[in-house]
Amino acid sequence: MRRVYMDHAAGMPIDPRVFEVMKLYSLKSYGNPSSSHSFGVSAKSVLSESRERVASLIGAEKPTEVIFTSGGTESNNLAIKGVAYRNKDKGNHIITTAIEHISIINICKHLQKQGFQVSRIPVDNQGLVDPKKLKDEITDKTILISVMYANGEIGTTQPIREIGKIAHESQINFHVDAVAAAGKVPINAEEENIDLLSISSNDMYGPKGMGALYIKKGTRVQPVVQGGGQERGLRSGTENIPGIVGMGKAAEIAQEEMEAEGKHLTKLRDTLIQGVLDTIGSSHLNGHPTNRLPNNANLRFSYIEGESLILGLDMVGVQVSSGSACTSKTLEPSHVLLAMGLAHEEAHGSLVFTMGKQNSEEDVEYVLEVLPGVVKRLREISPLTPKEMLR
Amino acid sequence: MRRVYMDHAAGMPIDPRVFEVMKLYSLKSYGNPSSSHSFGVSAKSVLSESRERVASLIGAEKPTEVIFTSGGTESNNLAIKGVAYRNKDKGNHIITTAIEHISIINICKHLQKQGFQVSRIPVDNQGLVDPKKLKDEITDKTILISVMYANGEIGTTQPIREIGKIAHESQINFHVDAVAAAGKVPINAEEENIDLLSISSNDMYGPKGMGALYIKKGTRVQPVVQGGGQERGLRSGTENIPGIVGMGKAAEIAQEEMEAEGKHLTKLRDTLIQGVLDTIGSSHLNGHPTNRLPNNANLRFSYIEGESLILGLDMVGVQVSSGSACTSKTLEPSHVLLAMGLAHEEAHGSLVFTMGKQNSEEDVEYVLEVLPGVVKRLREISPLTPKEMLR
Amino acid sequence: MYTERVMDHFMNPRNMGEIPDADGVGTVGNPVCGDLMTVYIKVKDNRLKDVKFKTFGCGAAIATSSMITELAKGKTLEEGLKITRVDVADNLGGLPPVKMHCSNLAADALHSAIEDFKKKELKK
Amino acid sequence: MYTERVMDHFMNPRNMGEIPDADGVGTVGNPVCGDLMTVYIKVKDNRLKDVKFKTFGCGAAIATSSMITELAKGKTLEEGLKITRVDVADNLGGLPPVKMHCSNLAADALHSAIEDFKKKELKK
Ligand SMILES: Cc1ncc(COP(=O)(O)O)c(C=O)c1O
Ligand SMILES: Cc1ncc(COP(=O)(O)O)c(C=O)c1O
Repeated sequence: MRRVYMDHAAGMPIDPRVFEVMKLYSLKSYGNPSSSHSFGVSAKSVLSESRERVASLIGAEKPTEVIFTSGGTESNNLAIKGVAYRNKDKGNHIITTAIEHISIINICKHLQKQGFQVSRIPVDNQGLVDPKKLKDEITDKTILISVMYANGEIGTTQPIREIGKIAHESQINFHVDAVAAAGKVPINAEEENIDLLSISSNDMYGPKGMGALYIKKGTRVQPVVQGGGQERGLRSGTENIPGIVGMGKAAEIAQEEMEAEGKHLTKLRDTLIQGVLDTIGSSHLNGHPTNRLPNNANLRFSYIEGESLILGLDMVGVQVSSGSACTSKTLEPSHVLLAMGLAHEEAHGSLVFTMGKQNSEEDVEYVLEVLPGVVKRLREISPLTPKEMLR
Repeated sequence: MRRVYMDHAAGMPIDPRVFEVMKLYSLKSYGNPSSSHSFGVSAKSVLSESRERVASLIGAEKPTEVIFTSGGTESNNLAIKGVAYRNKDKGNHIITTAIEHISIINICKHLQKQGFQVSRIPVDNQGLVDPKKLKDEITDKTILISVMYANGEIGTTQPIREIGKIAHESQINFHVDAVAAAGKVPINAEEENIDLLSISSNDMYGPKGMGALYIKKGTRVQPVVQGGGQERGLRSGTENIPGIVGMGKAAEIAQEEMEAEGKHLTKLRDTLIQGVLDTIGSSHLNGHPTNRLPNNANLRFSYIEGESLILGLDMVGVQVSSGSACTSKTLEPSHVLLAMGLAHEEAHGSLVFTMGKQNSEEDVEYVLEVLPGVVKRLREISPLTPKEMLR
Repeated sequence: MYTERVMDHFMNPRNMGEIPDADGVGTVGNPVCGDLMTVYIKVKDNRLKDVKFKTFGCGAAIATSSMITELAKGKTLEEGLKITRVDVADNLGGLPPVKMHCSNLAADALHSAIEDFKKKELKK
Repeated sequence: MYTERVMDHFMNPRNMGEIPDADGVGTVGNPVCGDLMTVYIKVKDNRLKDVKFKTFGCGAAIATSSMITELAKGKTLEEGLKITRVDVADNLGGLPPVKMHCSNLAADALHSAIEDFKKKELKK
């Protein structure tokens, strides 16, 4: 049976070139950058090389603006809680959106229990935030605006540059969760007026358990993890050198190959979307048709439920998702789809295809070959399917 | 030139057997345990296998008592802040010791700023905590006792079982920082009355950027990192499956080989210590002679300074440390040695040898061959060296 | 996540479909929650002569629906009412905990169909 | 961490030793802080005819001590007083920031030795 993995938002392979450099620093060059001897010196030097590579990918002015963390979630924690606690003398109001990743949602809920106020900007039916609405929420107590670069589930990318301008004019810290976007679309933190930017390594074919937070020079942030003072005191703990080197290499490759890969993926994505809409009745695209990640297709099939679709496809070798992997265990439909105005049953019937660089046109063809049958079978089982459709 | 790495407390190679299993989960089996499809299912199953292996190494009753983190520092943060914040309705007093790792020190300082009270138990001149002194500090506001299992710098191991009994009798949460001890000496969290136990993966030849916190069933802990609710809500963020599998494998190997390796290392350690004390005048052993980690020799050389010793040894191929790698950048002498009553200049003149399983008797011989010359040369340069000694 | 038996019933559901002239029909769940099941029964001599289902929902919802039809078929009404959620899960070799509560509605749907039949009988 | 020049001066310190009949001696630092340097000078015709050192301290402390003796030797006293910490660091190809402040005491020790010489001269 053919295997077609299209759940890259949930987990990605490490690029073999990345794994190769990690090998050296795992088995042979295992020094601690804080050590004074030659092993330490060489660890320190690859640490700063990797920092430069990540800085370059996201358009940071200085490599020291990049702080390595253990992943996207930790970066978001450091950004949101770090700014909130450190600037609470200035205000207690945070503006974010209705479609953020569960980590941002839960961090904000945690802060609300401690007296912070959180405004959540709604999105339109394609998942877009309206910068004007966001601007209207700003008060003299607002200390942070947090908007994701792209949503990994519906694929919609936001008008970050415009929002950055608004934040900049009001002198409010602007955080961008770019976990789903970094390495896939060009980002320039400096030009887009971003003060803090979260990224994750595995989302660009780097090792898991690694992330980074860009913190623009001058931004006041309090650490979330106290300890030995590594990463300029903002993230303590012995540096994960193999992970950092891997993330650096992944950033370098992403920067070099982004354009070509973006074209490749966009083509696959659009073939898949068009093919599904053409061949399967009562199917719909969720999210914005063009302002979307090159690798994301979020499709909705009326009358049937997402998890059974996932299982059905898995049985024929196709791996996809029904939304954020993190939230899938709660059985709740996606808060993102609901925020876009979808009914609960519509949200339940959505499938997320996230493609990767190993996917080919043949993969898309295969999906288009097997998907109609899986949908048809489940529609036959469903009591909601209109009789006419089954004939 | 021969290369003799004896700074394993700062950084260790990954065991090649560990690296091999990580390879599979990095390149081929890269699913997310939260995904419903077959890739997710297999990730979920190795996640729980690894949890069992770690639980077995530290004598946890149930695998679910093990929470994976990004390292020792994060485990310590989750343990100390997690217990403090979650139990502040019960009290605000924490008891710890004068020789804890810098992460515990800085976490406690952070809590002190927020109104927590911290008592730091002194140690004797061999680095031992007196359980009676600890007991005397307990008040009805005490919510946490935190004592390290072993100190990675001076090697001294503590009477954990006895302290556990005291904590248990007073129904106070007992946290043990076992980062330097796990995998080297047998630990049984259940029997030793430990409620929380921090361990780190690299300190037992597992991948860097991985750690775990044992949280005994029923212990109330608040998360430090909010997000998607992984690790029973206590540590959010996509699970680092290659790291977790690697740590599980490392725990398995450590458990199997601990006894043999302990014997091997103890022999090397004692040969090194005896050899140095016999051949180099005005040299001394820091820490306890027998209650000490099998791989640790902390030696003091009067009249000269540690960093120049490190450099001098590095030039002849030997890598060692002058104390905790984390603190070495501050140029402060080790707080641990000072707590044992050493004078500043004595603390400055100490060297830490931490051996690993790749070290051989020949390595020790080589160190004993080159060390006297390096010490002699630096003593010649030093204005503190008594004239008689140079003849 | 799912046992082989669950996957088997999901892939090859038994007794799937409607019974146009059913003697009792029971529907539980709600598409809003992601699970909706309808069980149709045909009764003869106090026995469940035929049992069929239609289900909108996750893999567990489909598999438990299929399983309940197998378990119920040929049983007396009283026996049918005694089939529990736990019986259904056990016969499938177990269900993930999160699914035990949310998607294991098939027994309820069967009970509801039997009650429906009884109500109709009373009215006759 | 250190430049090659630093390592060279650390491994092969120039002018290491005491001058038993020194014309001036300057000591800075404190073993408690981990760094102690003594610079000895021999003066003739207002020039630093000989400069030697002894140092307890880290690699940077030893290298900067060695460098100062090279820089100072043959200079006039006035020129010697003008040699700064930055000159020492520059001639070593730079020092890690943390070492710039703590272990770069050699210039101070030289200045102190020259002042010592001047004081003694006045007393004569
Ligand atoms: C937009 C976004 N932010 C944050 C995260 C969390 O990243 P991680 O789970 O790697 O910590 C994700 C994960 O998929 C994401 O899509
Ligand atoms: C006793 C002890 N605790 C905690 C730590 C911190 O571990 P990490 O730096 O891996 O986070 C160390 C590190 O060496 C240690 O020795």
